[in-house]
Amino acid sequence: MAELTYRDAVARGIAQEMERDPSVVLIGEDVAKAGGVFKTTAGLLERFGPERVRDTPISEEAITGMIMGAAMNGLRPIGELMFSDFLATCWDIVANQIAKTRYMTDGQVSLPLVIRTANGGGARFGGQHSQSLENWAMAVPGLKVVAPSTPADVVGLLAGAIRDPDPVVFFEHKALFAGKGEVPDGEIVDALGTARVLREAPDITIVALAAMVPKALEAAAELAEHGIGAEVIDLRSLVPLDTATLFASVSKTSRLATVEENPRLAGWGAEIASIVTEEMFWDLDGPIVRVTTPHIPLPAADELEDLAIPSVERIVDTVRRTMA
Amino acid sequence: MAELTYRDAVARGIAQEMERDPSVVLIGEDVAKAGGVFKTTAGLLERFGPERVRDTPISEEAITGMIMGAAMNGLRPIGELMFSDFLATCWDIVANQIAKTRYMTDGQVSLPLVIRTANGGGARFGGQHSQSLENWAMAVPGLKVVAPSTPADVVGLLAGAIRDPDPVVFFEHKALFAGKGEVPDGEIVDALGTARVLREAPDITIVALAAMVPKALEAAAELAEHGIGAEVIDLRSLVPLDTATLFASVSKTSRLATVEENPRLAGWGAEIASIVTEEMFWDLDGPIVRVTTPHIPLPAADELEDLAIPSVERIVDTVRRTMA
Amino acid sequence: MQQPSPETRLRLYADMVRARYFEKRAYDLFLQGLLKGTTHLGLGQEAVAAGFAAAMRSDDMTFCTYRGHNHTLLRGAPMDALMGELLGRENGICGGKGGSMHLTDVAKGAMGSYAIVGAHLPVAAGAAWAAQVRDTGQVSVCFFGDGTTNIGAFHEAVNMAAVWSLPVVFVCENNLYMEYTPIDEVTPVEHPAADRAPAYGLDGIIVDGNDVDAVYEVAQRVLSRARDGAGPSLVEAKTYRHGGHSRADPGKYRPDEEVAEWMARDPIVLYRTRLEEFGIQPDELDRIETAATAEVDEATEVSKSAPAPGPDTLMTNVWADGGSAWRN
Amino acid sequence: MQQPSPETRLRLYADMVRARYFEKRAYDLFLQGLLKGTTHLGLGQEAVAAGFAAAMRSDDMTFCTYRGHNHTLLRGAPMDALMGELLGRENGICGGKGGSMHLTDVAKGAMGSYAIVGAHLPVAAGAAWAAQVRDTGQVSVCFFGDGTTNIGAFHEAVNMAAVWSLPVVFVCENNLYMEYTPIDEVTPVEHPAADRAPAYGLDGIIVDGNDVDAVYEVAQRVLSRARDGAGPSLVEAKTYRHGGHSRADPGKYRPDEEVAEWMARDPIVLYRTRLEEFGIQPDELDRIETAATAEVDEATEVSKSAPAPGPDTLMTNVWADGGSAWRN
Ligand SMILES: Cc1ncc(C[n+]2csc(CCOP(=O)(O)OP(=O)(O)O)c2C)c(N)n1
Ligand SMILES: Cc1ncc(C[n+]2csc(CCOP(=O)(O)OP(=O)(O)O)c2C)c(N)n1
Ligand SMILES: [Mg+2]
Ligand SMILES: [Mg+2]
Repeated sequence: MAELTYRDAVARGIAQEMERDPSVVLIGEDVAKAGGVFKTTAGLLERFGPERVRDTPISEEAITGMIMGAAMNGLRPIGELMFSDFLATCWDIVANQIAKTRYMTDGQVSLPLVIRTANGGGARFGGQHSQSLENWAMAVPGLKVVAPSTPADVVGLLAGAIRDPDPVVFFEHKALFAGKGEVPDGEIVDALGTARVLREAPDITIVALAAMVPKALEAAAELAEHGIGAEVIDLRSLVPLDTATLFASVSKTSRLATVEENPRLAGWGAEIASIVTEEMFWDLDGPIVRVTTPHIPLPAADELEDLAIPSVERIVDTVRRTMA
Repeated sequence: MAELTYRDAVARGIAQEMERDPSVVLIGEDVAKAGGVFKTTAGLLERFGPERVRDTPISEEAITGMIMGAAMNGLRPIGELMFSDFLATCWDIVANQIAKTRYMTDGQVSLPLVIRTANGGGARFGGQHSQSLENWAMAVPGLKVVAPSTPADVVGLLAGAIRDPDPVVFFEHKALFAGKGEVPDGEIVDALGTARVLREAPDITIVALAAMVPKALEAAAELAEHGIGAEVIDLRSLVPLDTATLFASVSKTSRLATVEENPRLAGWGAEIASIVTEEMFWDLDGPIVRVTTPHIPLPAADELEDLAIPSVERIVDTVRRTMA
Repeated sequence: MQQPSPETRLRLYADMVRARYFEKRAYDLFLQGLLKGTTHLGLGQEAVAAGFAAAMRSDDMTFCTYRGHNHTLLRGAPMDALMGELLGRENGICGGKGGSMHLTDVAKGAMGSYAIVGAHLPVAAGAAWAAQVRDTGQVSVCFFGDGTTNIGAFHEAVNMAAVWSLPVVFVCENNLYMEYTPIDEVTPVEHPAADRAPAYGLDGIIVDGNDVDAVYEVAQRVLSRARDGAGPSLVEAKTYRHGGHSRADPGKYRPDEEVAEWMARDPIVLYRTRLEEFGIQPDELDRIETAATAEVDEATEVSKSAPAPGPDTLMTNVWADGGSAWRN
Repeated sequence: MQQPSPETRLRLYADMVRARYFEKRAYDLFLQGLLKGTTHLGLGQEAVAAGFAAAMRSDDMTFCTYRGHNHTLLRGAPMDALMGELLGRENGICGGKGGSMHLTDVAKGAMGSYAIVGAHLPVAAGAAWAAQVRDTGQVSVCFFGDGTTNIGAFHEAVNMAAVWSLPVVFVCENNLYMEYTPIDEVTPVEHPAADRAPAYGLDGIIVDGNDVDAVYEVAQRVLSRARDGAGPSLVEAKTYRHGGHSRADPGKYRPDEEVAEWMARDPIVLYRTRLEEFGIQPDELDRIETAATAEVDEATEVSKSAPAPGPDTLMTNVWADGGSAWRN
């Protein structure tokens, strides 16, 4: 058991899989010689060589298109998009090509690829480098969507994503990179589509993802002081979605709050709330509440950004209000 | 009062605004000499000349980027994207630039522009030319999202969109182009953010958009035969969203079904369901149900496509099941 | 490069004829309402597909567009399964899920027809990259139109292929039009592909796309170059479509003289004349045509009588497990 | 083209010095933790910004990148409001919503700094198109880096500008690196912008980006061309950044000799020498420097003592009505 940063866990996860499977390769801007702008791929070039770890031009359509083509021809490529905001610059390749190809060819083509990307706010980078875009990926049929909240999950879910025969968008959260956590020794592989109950309690279920998970846990601790027992679930992946764990929790608590960093409209919280409303309506003891970033672009100034992204305080307040 | 096709209503709406305001211009692939691949812009080149109606290369980033720049410098441009699927090829410009610029410049920049695009399925074009992508646009803060269901609404809402000082994505539905409807004479201008109650009834509210509106109306007629009174609301725009009309209806019916053509996960139906669950929970007499295209890419074969897109039958069945 | 052998000559002729007859039938079926949606024919452009297909190795990979029936067929995809796909039948090569714009036969190296302009160029480059990494000796060949040279993905893909020296051949079928707009109205250079080649450190290669021998010769050359590790090529083949852009478009935006001039250079007619000059007997060529008609008739019959795809197939093959479940 | 007048010479010098001192201060504030997030400095590249700004008309429009402090300042944006924006203060030019990568001052023709590579090229073309349609005589000038020439939007924008003969000038500041990767490792031509110009029917123009007179001369030429209706230009200015790509990056991936060589060609030092050769008195130049220091000190003080943006501003200016409501 070693303590690792979330950042280092990325390189560890990739290395574990590159070691095991020679068809795993990695490309992206500054991923090789520089070890990534977030240093998440440090050491991989040295360890696996320039044929398997390769710097690209600034060409996101080429990066994603090339990993698609490579996946069609025997590789299991990983493509890095430096910031998740840049998904927009290659959204056609991601949403219209990669996501749809297996279905449109009726199963002839497999695309075992992973798009890794730095997601989320809190770094004062302003509106074009801070977005949480997991809901974009969730809205596209044919993409799996993973977003780990701890270093151990980074390793396990990254391995799960790389081994998955389907395309996965893997969101690494910028605000978590520097955080540390215990990571078991040896090979770690996690199944996609398994949520984790991080805190058990009887009164309300809080579901969260990535950087919202530690906030949800903190909020739950505060809520306990107010006599509210909040169960916290880390979804870990949006597609596949572990509704079994979600339903089990809500059938116990009869209440649900979602905490998401993406902007409000048509976010993943809405999907979860709708599923529960449709399928567990009669189990609910009160409205489902969503804590989200408001439906605005993200501001750069620290005071404003902190106001925009869901805070522990906002989670606590929202839950207390709905339980009142 | 004249009878017009939905297709002709597009040209009529654009012409009405170009006549009134010399700063209104139109660009896109084959929009000028050919009058548009769907013939929605026929006659405009002849009437307004090559400086105001102009053919472009196949360069969606340039088309959307250019209308953004033009809007910053005194024009009110309309850009056509031939199919809404091509939003993905310029999503960075649309979602990261156009949507965010006013906020990020703290109001210095106004972008009075319209992106018109042919949306939706039913034409057997296959997965890359048939998508309903209104939920993509709804998920991006800073975009207004409009999708008319009748020729009269095409004219009125298009005028409303062109006059709007904010960027609007205007979804024209391919399956409606050939349909006809009465269009009042003279200038028509509709306010964005005004839903329309098309059918009043006491038992359940059905909200729909674009090509789903006629289906919802047909379903409501059938439901009446089964003794269920379904109120039908045409949302007409997703942003701004007319929650007042929605809430008034649900507070009467206490039941809600959404009918959307976009794929299931994180669609606009989820947003509406979540809003109502959160704010009207105690008014609801039962679960909110969503009728959607399943979370799959769209197939080309007619039998399969018809199965995928919500049908009158599926709406009727879903509503009957939830009312049972 | 070798001149085509007599056998290759007959194959080139047969391939062009098979493609021509197949697409003519597709057009008829469209007019009869049996082919739904849309269809983009390569009538008149067969020499490009035939010349390259004949020069390719069986494990080479073809990437093409919605106007890709010729390419997919001539790589060896079964005609009946292609026809079935056009008609949206169960026997379709993609089970009816793809449609006319999306023909794929991975087993034959036909790696897909892409309907969004430009997207398949980086994909083709990626397949070539895998060939390079895995050292398979395969070449990836990517066909697209003149209009495609103005979209960003073209630029990114050709640049990346050049920098990484990938075994990929980009083939621009310049048929003078992007849909209804003449390419020269939206492009500031005369040769939309060839004049851009130097921007990527490549030679501009232009070939008469209606002369199948010329295409075959260029194809051999650029394929060898790629296979030898000397990197990508960008080829511009000048050609013309006999009909409109898609569906029932009569192509009226094209000047009559231009159409007449190109119709007079029909690649099949030209090649038949040349083969006869080479001493091949007319009746041998007639037999090829008769066989092609029979093949098309058969494919049509099989497909017309095939059932629609079963409703259960709607929800299959979204994921590798064969299903479409996004939740447990 | 004229040689710069004596007044222009002094302006060019003052502009470079002001930009230099402003950015040095920004760097200090970053190290002190007062400038949050990130910042991309144009230290060493000031001659490009100064040369163009001096040649532009006040209603011309500048589009630049995250490395755009110099450009925005030299079009006339108030230094205190720029500093306030970097520090995320209420007095910021964008109220703290933009940050270091997003400086805009529309009143001065600084039409924004764009942080996603390539996106602003079509936007700049669009502003030029409006100038063409409205016949305003404005020119749109768009600055970007060498790395940007490999993204699709570059290709689409330059092509479109050429086809429509738009009054736009594309200026590539080739500082030899895209972040940490040398441009020549990811580009198959020597001059990433100039060697691509012929692909759009344009001349490849290369200028010494560390020689402000040379930049000013080229700027006058291409601006006139655009204003005369002769269409766009693509200029490649060779230059170098003194520091790393962003934040505290020490730029260690650059060979020492390369850094030394370029440091010896500091555009400000070079220009001071030239001006002294032209007979301008050193103390006149010293006074310019002193004034710049005072301006920077003042801007820093004003901004450091400005309050944070009020919490209510979080929800303003999403829409033209000043608010952010998406529902009634
Ligand atoms: C990104 C994108 N934009 C627009 C279209 C619509 N469209 C389909 S084919 C076509 C013309 C393509 O012209 P070209 O590349 O010359 O190929 P051709 O059809 O002539 O073979 C257009 C504009 C598309 N499919 N994708
Ligand atoms: C589409 C996109 N990809 C990647 C990035 C990350 N990024 C920011 S600056 C940069 C390098 C840009 O290099 P260049 O164009 O030479 O400009 P310079 O920074 O040298 O001024 C990169 C890769 C980005 N902002 N946008
Ligand atoms: Mg063409
Ligand atoms: Mg650079």
